[in-house]
Amino acid sequence: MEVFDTIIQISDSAVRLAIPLLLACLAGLFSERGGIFDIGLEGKMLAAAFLSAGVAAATGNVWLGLFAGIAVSVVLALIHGVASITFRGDQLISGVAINFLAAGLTVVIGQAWFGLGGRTPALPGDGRFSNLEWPVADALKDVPVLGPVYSELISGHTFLVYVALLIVPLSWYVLFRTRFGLRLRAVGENPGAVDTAGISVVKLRYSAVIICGVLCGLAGAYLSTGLAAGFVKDMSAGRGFIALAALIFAKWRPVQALMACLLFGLLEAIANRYQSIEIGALEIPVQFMQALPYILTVVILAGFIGKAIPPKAGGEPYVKER
Amino acid sequence: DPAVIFDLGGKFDKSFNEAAFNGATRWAEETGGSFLEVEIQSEAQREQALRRFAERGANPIVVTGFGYASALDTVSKEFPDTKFAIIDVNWLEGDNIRQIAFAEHEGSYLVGMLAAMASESNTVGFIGGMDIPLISRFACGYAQGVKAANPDATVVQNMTGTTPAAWNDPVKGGELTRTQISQGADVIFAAAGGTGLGVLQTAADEGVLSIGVDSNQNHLHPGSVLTSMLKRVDNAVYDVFSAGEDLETGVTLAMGLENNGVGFSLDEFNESLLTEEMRAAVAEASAKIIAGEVVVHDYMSDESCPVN
Amino acid sequence: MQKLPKWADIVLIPLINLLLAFLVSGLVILAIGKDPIVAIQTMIDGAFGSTTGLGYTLYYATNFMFTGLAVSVAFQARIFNIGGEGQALLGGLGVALVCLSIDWPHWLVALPAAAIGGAVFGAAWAFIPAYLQAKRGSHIVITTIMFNFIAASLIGFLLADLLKVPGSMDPATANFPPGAHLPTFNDIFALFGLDVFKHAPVNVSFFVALFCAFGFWVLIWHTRLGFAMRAFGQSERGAQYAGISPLKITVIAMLISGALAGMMAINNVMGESERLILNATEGAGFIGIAVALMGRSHPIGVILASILFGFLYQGGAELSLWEGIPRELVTVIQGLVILFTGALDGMVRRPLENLFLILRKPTKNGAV
Amino acid sequence: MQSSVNEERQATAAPATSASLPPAIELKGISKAFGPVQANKDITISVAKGAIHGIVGENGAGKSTLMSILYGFYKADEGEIRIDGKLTPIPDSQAAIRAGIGMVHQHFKLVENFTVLENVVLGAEDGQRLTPSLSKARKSLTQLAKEYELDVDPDALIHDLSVGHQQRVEILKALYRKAEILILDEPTGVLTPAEADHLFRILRNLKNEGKTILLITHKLREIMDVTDSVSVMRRGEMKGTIPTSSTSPEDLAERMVGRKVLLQVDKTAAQPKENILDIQNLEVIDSAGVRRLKGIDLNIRAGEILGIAGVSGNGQSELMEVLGGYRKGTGSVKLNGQELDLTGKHSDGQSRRHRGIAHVPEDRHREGLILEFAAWENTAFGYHNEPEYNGKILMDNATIRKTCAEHMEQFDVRPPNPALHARNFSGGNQQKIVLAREISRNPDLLLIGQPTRGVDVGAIEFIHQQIIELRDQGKAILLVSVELEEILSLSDRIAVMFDGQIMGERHPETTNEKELGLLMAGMNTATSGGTA
Ligand SMILES: Nc1ncnc2c1ncn2[C@@H]1O[C@H](COP(=O)(O)OP(=O)(O)OP(=O)(O)O)[C@@H](O)[C@H]1O
Ligand SMILES: Nc1ncnc2c1ncn2[C@@H]1O[C@H](COP(=O)(O)OP(=O)(O)OP(=O)(O)O)[C@@H](O)[C@H]1O
Ligand SMILES: [Mg+2]
Ligand SMILES: [Mg+2]
Repeated sequence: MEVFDTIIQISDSAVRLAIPLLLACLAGLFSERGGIFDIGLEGKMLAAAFLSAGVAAATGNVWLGLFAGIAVSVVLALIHGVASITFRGDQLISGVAINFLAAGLTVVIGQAWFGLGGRTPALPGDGRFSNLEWPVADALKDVPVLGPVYSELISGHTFLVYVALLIVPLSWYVLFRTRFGLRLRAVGENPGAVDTAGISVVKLRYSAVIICGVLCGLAGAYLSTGLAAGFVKDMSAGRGFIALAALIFAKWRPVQALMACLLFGLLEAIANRYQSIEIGALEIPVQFMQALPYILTVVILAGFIGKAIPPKAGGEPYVKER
Repeated sequence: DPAVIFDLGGKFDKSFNEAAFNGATRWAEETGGSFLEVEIQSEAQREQALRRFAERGANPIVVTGFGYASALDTVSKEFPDTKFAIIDVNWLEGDNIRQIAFAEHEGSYLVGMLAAMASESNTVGFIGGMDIPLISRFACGYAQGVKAANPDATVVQNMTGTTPAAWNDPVKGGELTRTQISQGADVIFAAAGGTGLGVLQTAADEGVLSIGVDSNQNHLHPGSVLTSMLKRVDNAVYDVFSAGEDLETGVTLAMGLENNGVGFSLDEFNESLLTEEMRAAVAEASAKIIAGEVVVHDYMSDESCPVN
Repeated sequence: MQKLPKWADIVLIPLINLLLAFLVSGLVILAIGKDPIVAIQTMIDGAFGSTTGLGYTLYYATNFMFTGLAVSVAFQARIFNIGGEGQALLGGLGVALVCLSIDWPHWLVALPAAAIGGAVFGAAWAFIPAYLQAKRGSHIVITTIMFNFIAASLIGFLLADLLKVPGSMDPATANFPPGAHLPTFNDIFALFGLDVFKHAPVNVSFFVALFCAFGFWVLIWHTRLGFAMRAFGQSERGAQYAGISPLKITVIAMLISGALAGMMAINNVMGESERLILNATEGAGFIGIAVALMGRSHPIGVILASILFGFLYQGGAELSLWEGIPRELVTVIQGLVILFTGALDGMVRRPLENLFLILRKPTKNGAV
Repeated sequence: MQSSVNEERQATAAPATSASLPPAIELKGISKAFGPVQANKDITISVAKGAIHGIVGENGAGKSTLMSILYGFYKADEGEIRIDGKLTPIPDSQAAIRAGIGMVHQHFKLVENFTVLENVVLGAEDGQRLTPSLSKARKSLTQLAKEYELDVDPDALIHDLSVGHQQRVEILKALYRKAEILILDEPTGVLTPAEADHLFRILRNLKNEGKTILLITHKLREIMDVTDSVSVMRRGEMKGTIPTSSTSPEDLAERMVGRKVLLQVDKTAAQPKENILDIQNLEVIDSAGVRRLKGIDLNIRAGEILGIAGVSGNGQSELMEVLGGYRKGTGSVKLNGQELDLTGKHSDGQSRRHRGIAHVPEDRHREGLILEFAAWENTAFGYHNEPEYNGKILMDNATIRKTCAEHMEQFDVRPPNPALHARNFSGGNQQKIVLAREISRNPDLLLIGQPTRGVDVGAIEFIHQQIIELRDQGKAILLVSVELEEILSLSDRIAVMFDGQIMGERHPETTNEKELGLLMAGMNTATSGGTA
């Protein structure tokens, strides 16, 4: 029973840790499926985390915070779009620049705004997304096996968690079952085909980038108003890069993205849980446990995942006349 | 003018840099004076900032953190007429240096006792930023305090990471808190900078107690923060600034319980959390430590901890 | 086919880009209530106004040259090495182990040994991702990111538990022996009786970096290995046709890349801190990516971009020292510089190309 | 220069429309510059409804550019477009599609990892949801397939299809969009003769339905076979339009190049000597586990050209790759009596070159050249380790540049500028750069694949001469080509490949396209391959 409880707790933790990765990963998925590489996920997430916490703190309204977070993330996404679509700049450079801008501006503005060194004040109850308790979750708690699964694992997450999980099938549907999805995938593979079919490559790519911005906005807002209660500088802590890794892991597919992010979440949850292990006389150093998710990722990558082939036209600006 | 140079974490690190900043600000507000300050960005700037302030005639100059030890060693010799103070270091030599070292283990011991007494599950937690000796000193003092108050209690320990991001990841702090709660912990001590904010927050959300660090963090979540382990860097800086150019140097101040260098916070936010019994117990322990009857083991003395 | 005269391409456009970046930075400074003119003066003065300031600028630039060249060399073979940070960290370990191994008689002996130590450790750290990419198809971008985290953990463990000086608070190795002290510019110029670059950490590693840049140029454009690397980078199938082994080239390119990143440690570890500390690289590995991209993976470009970033670092330090401008503003300026000079290049280039086309048309018609 | 459309229509086999109708397409005064390059200069052309109209011209003459303008892919700097007599501005491809124009580009515009169906539907969906569009398209695809002999599996992925089938998908795309005017840019460059014949049947069917077809090709025989009228372009200018019936291949070639061109290969009988290459029981299994070569036995002698005919995808590429050293195989291959390493350390391109095998690969863009390299660097490509290009440590770039300049002069590469990137040469000139590099090594054996694909007549003539010359120097040549005509005119001996096997050997004098075509289809009628 105790083992079972532990499993539930670790899974619960894995879900929470996976969600920001998942949202960022799906953001990258739309962008890269449309042929725009984005290593600026991290920066957009950070900026969104900052502004959603900032606005939520200032207004006490988490919804306003959420919209502000999405808005700033979309603005950064559009900068990336202007640079890489309109001006055919280097997408990697543009992404790097956005990461720098976000890291700097969040603190500079935050300091000017709240005077807390880039931190926002801790958010009050209404400034945060609270956990949604599902119907009769409490009553079912003591039912063996299914009770804890329902009341702890399924119930009791914030609104954004369920939104993120719903976005997975939605993304799949949009990408593979709609006109927009067909065109988006095509523009990431061969923009020439899209162009000769009489569809605007530029418009499609901008929509990809904007969707990416919205999803990164959700990811950031979840960090600062769902998981934490306020913004702390650099709080995205490299999650945008892990999301990119997950994206490659998932071979640019939504359901696999969910799996990859859950795997990363799970590995981190396990590493959190078992930081100091002693096997006989040998004490495994905590640093090893902390590196374990990364080591396992490499092992899995080398062992099980074949070659991940990115969208063909990704990273290249579309130029028809040279 | 006096000057203060903060460590890489920056003056808003929710930890001792911030405490130093608060001390300096308090001095400025009380005296109307002004001071120079800088947050460095890279290792190479340690010496640079020290030297540039000294050249400008700043006196005295406070540097926060052991990271400055070797830089100060060099620069203090170049400026024999400038007075320097360094926090968290006690191994330098120099007539113009005041070294201020805190006995974090003693303060941690007291909050460890409080944690053990407040715990109903007999399990308490510790969340540190990185696995470095300074944090181990906190952890070790804390564990000793816990065991002293309740030999049967368990201490769950976690570190948040291995990169500088470890100090600024409240999300991870929150997650570790939940993990520790699921392992039974109902009082959790966070010594992890900005990450600690996530610990305190989550503890409040989940209805368990937390313990703040360095500055008084009781007000962050009234009724949920059991107490804060105080490290009075603010007082140290305030004293240095107040003494001004008359600062007594060539000394090493050991800031422990006896001179109120460390301690725990008691204010209107946690009055109701600390029972008479608990207060009495720590007062007694504190007296014994000051009297030398109880020796709190300092992790740094032999780099190991008798309990964990 | 040349649409722009060469001078416009390599001087005018970058200059306009930089101006735009600084213009926007000025607006940001204005927005937080400071004086942008004073700020830029402080930065330029701080970074170039004295030999000490220049010395700091060049010190940072040296770090970025190593990591920038590291990223560039892999990129010539179209391998995206994001692992410079981890490789440089491991390089630090190699340098530290070499420096601490014996009591070095003279820096002239210690420097090559340490450089080799750093290079070997850096290369070794790059080897596994390279091998996995070539053999198992594991995406090198992910594996190198992972190896950055693993390197940080490894170094953290070694410094906190094994290499630390017993009894010291500092998770750092012991100080290197005096024989491993690298002459700084100050030491060098003192030989000529000049007292310049006083206290600045810039040291002989700077010349090693320049030499590496030159070596890079020779390697890439004047050796068969470089030829093979570039060919492989442009077309993997073509390379196979030509008898160039993808496995070999991937591994060799990454080994060179890792070695260059690892050699950065002779500057920051051996030259500056003279011991290995936690987080010794301070993100220089990531700056190296920006430097390589902005420098178009060409050694001259990398050198110039490194100096630009060195300027931003040192000038930024002066800003926070004297102007009370938060250090994060420097990050913003860096971001803007990268954005305008790197990504928004086309914004300036295209109008300029049209301008030159119009300017040139009449003469062309006249000639025909 | 311009001959009137009406004249031309009377001169040709009458198309199925009445003479009073306005021309289907009229381009007037079209000009287009790419930066300093004037790709089209004041071009005027008109095409009657229901006609098949050919456009010929040297590489880089501006044919593709003109068609891309008509299709709205590029915007003309000047000029106007009339469709069915109506002034129709075509600012983008959408407008072209609305005007009933469809185009099959020289380099297909297909999404490789999409299915046929998805490619057809892309841009022509009805409504937001995909499924109804797909099922509708599936139906009309079956319909179109029946009508025009255009069968392809709608669910196949593009990259699994042969080029011939990919091209059908491009045509289907246009027809699905109800195109009345179809532009085909070098459609047969990548097709087998059978596929090409099939294509022309389709084109005639389309014409009979009243559709207008614009056909760009370098193969003058095709122009003579299928077109009603033909326009000639040179250096961005329109040099005139003539009824096909009143011209000949020689005449067209002369108009294109501006000089007389020899269209027939002029060669003496071969003088084969000792065996150079001996292949026995060569097998290749690819990474997917498919047997690509199933026991090949072949030999080539000094001073002869062995032509390999076959529909592409039947193992020719694999054969070349094994011999070229970048694919592993089993069996025995002897060069000058010495065994070649097929699997081990020495099975790579470098070792092969050392052994005296030169190789002009089938795909010059992806293999034979590094497009981003300067021409001079491509001169050393594959031979970059050779001693004459290297000092002790450094490469001897000066020598390479000099060699490149010499090659350019010998092979009449235009422009003769070694510093120009390979990408900026036309297909014919790119091919000459590769050929010069490989031939100048004085190899014992030359492997040469698709030597004249997409190359204009002037260059073809030159390339063929070079190959014959090399043979006459006593070298062994293995020629792989999907052009039966090329195989027949160049080879001294012909082996036909089908499904990874040699179906038989023939002599060019005693065989014909029909017999070879049967062999290529896997039908072995006569006695198996006797050699002289
Ligand atoms: N996208 C482009 N950018 C710049 N110049 C171009 C571009 N496309 C074509 N050109 C130039 O325009 C000229 C005409 O090219 P085009 O492709 O129309 O020739 P073509 O007649 O189709 O040749 P080919 O027979 O080789 O297909 C070329 O010489 C080339 O230099
Ligand atoms: N980037 C470019 N800049 C200038 N001219 C170009 C460029 N790309 C292609 N061209 C020109 O366009 C013309 C056609 O090029 P293309 O690649 O279509 O060659 P091709 O002769 O059609 O060969 P293939 O049959 O292999 O397609 C060439 O003359 C070439 O010089
Ligand atoms: Mg063409
Ligand atoms: Mg062509």
